Amino acid sequence: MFKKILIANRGEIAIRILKACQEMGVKTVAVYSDADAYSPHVQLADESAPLGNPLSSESYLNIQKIIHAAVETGAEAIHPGYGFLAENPDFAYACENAGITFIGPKSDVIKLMGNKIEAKQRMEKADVPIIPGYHGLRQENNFLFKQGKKIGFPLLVKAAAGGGGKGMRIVHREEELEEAIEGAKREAKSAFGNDTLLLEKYLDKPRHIEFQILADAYGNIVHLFERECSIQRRHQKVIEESPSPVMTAEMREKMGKAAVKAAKAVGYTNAGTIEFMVDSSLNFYFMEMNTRLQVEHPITEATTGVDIVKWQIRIASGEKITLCQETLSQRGHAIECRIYAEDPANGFLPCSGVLTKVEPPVGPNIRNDMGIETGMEVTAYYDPLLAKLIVSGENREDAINKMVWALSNYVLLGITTNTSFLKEILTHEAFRRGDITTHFIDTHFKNWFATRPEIPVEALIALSVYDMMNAKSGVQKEVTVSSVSDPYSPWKRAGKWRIGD
Amino acid sequence: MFKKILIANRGEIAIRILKACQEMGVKTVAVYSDADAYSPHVQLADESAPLGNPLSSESYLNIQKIIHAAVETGAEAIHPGYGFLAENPDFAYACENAGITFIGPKSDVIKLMGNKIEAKQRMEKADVPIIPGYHGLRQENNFLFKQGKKIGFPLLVKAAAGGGGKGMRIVHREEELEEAIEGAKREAKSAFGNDTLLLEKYLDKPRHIEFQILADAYGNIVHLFERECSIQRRHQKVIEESPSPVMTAEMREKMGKAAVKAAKAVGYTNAGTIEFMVDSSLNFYFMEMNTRLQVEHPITEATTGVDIVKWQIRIASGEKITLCQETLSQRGHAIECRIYAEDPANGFLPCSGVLTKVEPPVGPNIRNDMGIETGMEVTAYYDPLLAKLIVSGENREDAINKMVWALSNYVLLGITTNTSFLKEILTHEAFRRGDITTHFIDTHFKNWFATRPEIPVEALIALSVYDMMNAKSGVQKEVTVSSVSDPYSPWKRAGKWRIGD
Amino acid sequence: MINLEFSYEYNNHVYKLTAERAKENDAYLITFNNRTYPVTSSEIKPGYLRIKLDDRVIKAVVAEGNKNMFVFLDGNAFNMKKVLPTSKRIEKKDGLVSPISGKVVNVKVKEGLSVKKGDVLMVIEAMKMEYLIKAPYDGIVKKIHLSVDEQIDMGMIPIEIEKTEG
Amino acid sequence: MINLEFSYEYNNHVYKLTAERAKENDAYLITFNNRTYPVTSSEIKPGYLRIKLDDRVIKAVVAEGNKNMFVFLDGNAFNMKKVLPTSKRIEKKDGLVSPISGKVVNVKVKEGLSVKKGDVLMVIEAMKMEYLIKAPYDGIVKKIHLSVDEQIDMGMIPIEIEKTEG
Repeated sequence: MFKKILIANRGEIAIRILKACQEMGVKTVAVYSDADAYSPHVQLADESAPLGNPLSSESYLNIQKIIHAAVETGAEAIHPGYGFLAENPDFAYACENAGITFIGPKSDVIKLMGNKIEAKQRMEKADVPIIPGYHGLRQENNFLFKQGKKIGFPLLVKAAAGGGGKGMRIVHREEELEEAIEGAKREAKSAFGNDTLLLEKYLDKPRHIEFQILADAYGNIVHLFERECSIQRRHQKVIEESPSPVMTAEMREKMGKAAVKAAKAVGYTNAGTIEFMVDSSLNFYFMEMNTRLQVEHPITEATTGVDIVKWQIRIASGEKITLCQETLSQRGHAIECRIYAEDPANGFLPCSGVLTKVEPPVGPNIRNDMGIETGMEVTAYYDPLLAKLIVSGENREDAINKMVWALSNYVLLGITTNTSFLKEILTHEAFRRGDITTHFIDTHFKNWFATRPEIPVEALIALSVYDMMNAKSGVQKEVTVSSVSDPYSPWKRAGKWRIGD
Repeated sequence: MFKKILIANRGEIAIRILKACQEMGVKTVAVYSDADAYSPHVQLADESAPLGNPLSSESYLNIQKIIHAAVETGAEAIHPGYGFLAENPDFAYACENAGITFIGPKSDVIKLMGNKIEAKQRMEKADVPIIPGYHGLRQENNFLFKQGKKIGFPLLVKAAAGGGGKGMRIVHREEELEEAIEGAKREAKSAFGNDTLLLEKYLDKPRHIEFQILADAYGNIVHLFERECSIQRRHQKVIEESPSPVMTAEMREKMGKAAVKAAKAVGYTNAGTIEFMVDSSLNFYFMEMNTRLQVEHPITEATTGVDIVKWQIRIASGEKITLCQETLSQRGHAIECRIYAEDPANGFLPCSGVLTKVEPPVGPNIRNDMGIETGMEVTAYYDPLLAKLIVSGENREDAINKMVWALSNYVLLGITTNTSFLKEILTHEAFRRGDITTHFIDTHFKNWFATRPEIPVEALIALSVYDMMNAKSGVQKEVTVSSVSDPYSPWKRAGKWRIGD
Repeated sequence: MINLEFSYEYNNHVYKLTAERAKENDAYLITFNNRTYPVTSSEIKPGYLRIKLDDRVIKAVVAEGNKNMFVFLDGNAFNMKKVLPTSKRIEKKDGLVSPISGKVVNVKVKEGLSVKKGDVLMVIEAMKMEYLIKAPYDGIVKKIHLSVDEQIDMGMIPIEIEKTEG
Repeated sequence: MINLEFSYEYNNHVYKLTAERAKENDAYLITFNNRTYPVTSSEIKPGYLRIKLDDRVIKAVVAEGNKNMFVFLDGNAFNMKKVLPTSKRIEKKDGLVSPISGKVVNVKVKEGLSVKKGDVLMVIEAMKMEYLIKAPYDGIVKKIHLSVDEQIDMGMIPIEIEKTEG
């Protein structure tokens, strides 16, 4: 086992990985940009190394700086988390070159699966079903336009290097195709430094169902069953659950076998996810493989009892997987909600600012994966994902009820978040029925922002009572956090504070 | 299902039950003594009813007041939690009489199992193995003395109405017997209003292993496997785990069947626990049945995925158990630590005072059942149990490592607690090996208090740096919470506060 | 006896309330929309209020930011602007305001050009996503304040459009 | 430049330290037992200190009560008494002090009786458990301050015993 691991990430996922390391008795190194000097992940780590400039490209995406930090602190391995450098083959390669273990698959496998075109060709060869489309090398706008017309509409235009909805467009009519190709190329270039696109038949009423796999260096591969990730907004997952409401035992076995086959076909090692599209007749197609830990891995952990991050570390350190497919079980039902700093009533625009009060819900089978705390400033530099809320219950209804309770008891003030929107989805009749596709939000919440709630009179009464209580003494309104000595401390920046906030 | 439930308890268990009700869409009523007016369980409930005088006998043990509160608020059912009135047959009877559903078994079953003598006789008849001893009605001190001599030493002197180590004495030599009988009678009278004693052979190297059962009104009974509760101090459980390190599949099936048989023999309904003593040759004996929810129920919830409290409510409302023994599974390993306000370095004396900082550890598979929060005053009126910390992992080693991490990250300041002691147990070689009996603490920690740790120089440095930082501004030391209007608010009582504490 | 007036802005609407403290320390009379609500209130812990109004209990959490106040009630968070009693409301610009802070990645129009409602004028990138600034009405581009790669803050006016009548 | 002396009591031992603020705002010199530790420190959030001492990082949480200070370090909580620079330590009574607050349920001796070390003098009930007050040495019961059912507070002297010499 490694003695020391550097975590090349920030926020909730850095914290989740740090805790796994600490439980395993492995020393930890955090990295942080100037904007994150006081972030919880830095506090938690045994050591930390600064990356400077808050711009991602200068900090969390800077391969040299991170390798340097690992060498300086004597870290034997690097866990990349998700996002940032997690699926960057050059980073994995740089680690391999520096004699540091990259906790993930080999760089050439990342490269292969990162190219959506090659990946699909490989899967086709390995007999894993794929969606009809153009996965070729010719990339002139004109040519792509013709290919798109040939496949027909609706059509998906997608960055070959992409992920997370960036560089992706759905085209319904021929007239929209040209602008979509241009826009997707521009976004892809900016996000991934590569503007190669692929075109695909856009499925009617598709579900997004993915399988988690674990593979060691000795050829042992198991899958940890499925996750249903159909609830998406702008191709960004919002709510995930496991098991999928449409899954049958037979279909699960078929898809699980396909997932293992896909991983085997490319010599995959470590944790990975095979994403499938499932159409209304329950046919499934390989979409892509994510060669890293997923944001939504906790719902698999809740239903299987397996700690995916700890297995990633064990596999990377050369241990064998001792789990076996026959004894792995999927039990109960788990749901994850992603808490974003965004305003659903204002076109879901990202928000930034200071979190004046953070008190997540606590209770049996409620898991909070958080990168935030009271007093923290949320900047516009990074992803607006503040926290993940994961619950599990004996069955789907139980889990939904628990999630509604948890969201209703999530005190998260200072920045507008999507918690009310999440509650609206969970209590929607169609969601309760399990009648969900990737179009769910577009279908049922197209004009949702228009129905922003009236402020209840009780809220106004509470505010004025609060102000009245404070008006009585008249002193504490001027209290500032003078005891914090560091000028960059978030407690200083946060400005005026009431005691105990 | 009930529309409204009154929770006749306080602290962590009241909160755990309140949350279950709220998730199920059931309205809740909390009760509170004057000492608890600002306690978290009161905050969480939809409604609350005062019980006045903090003395237990005048508040949480006062049957009239609680029935009155239920009638006044229109509660259809009462959940008694554990302790207080949970195993008082008069209370269950008073509920039945007032047309309120008592969430637990029928009053006559509580009465029967509450009499340890009758309970054992019943079990003997039902072919459940029991320990040799005197379980008779004659109670003159002289007579008991003779019976005790006959059974031989070591001998257990135990209140027939008892539980939780009260009114219990282990006698190793004849000379100690007389005083033990007197003391146990006195304690039993004071704690239960009944000084009937029973005498039992005291087993050598015994383990305490119990089985959780659930029974509905239609004759369906399932067990949820075992809990190993051998780690005790003065007959009070300290650390519990599931599964038991000595359990085999065969023994589990045998003991599970005996537990179900025991419940069936008395027409038991709702959740209950059959406690067994297991000797060094792995013979097991019925010890007693707890006719209520147990403190340690969360470890069973963690390993089986079943929510015991929700099932208690469903069963009480007349629903059938839909769980079945064949599909119930026990997966992974769970441990519970009881966090007590007590000073292990000072003879484990209970402590009271104000909790100046409470920040429990957070992470995957870490559950905090708490009745406390920052700023709360812990009084000497009630049990010194502050919180329960429950973790689970893929196996025992994983769970122990997680628990050690969690305890090491449990910020609980203001009152001395047993967290360091718990860590010492968990890291003890014999505990790691699973080599535990109910004598574990007496054997390995007899003189533990003598080894109170030296204060590390780092702690002194931190303190003086802290004082130095505060000395600079000189203002905030005088800050008090002047904005809290209520003179009884704990924030007023707590005195001086630093911002953000 | 204290008697104060409070104003809060939510969703572009200003709510005015008056509050009066009654004889008992924890009792208040709150008046809103010509209706008076007699309440008693205690602060359980900082920011956590338990307010009794008739038979009902209102449980609310209040937190203060620099310019805003936040109330958490029945599972919903409301973000209110503080309105000082003396301040006048700032007139809302009837034009183009950036809804987000980010970087300008594309300017689609030139000064003097005429545009149609819904035309894309500018593309802003923030948090790795693209946001489109569209024309709110038909008109002529009067002034472009920002060019490609410049930083834009939420609330800034990137482009001025002169509305075409009719 | 501030230079202060601090005293803390832990486990019946008083620790004296001097602290000096260095030129930089977050740097301190802490002296203890004739050794000086140069440290830099930042308060991440209230009570959470990150202190750098040579190559090491000390992470500590400090909280203040009325009479005590609490430090959480490496998973252990230390409860320290604040010692004011001017205060003298109170002499520890060489006798009987109740270790707990509770109710007297039994008085086993009478004034004038002689007792042996370890004899049970009084039984106190607290938090539903019984605690025994035993004679700390051989002696004669001089004064009994409490009788059955009376309340006793931690630190009170329930019974005075005159030590028998020899």
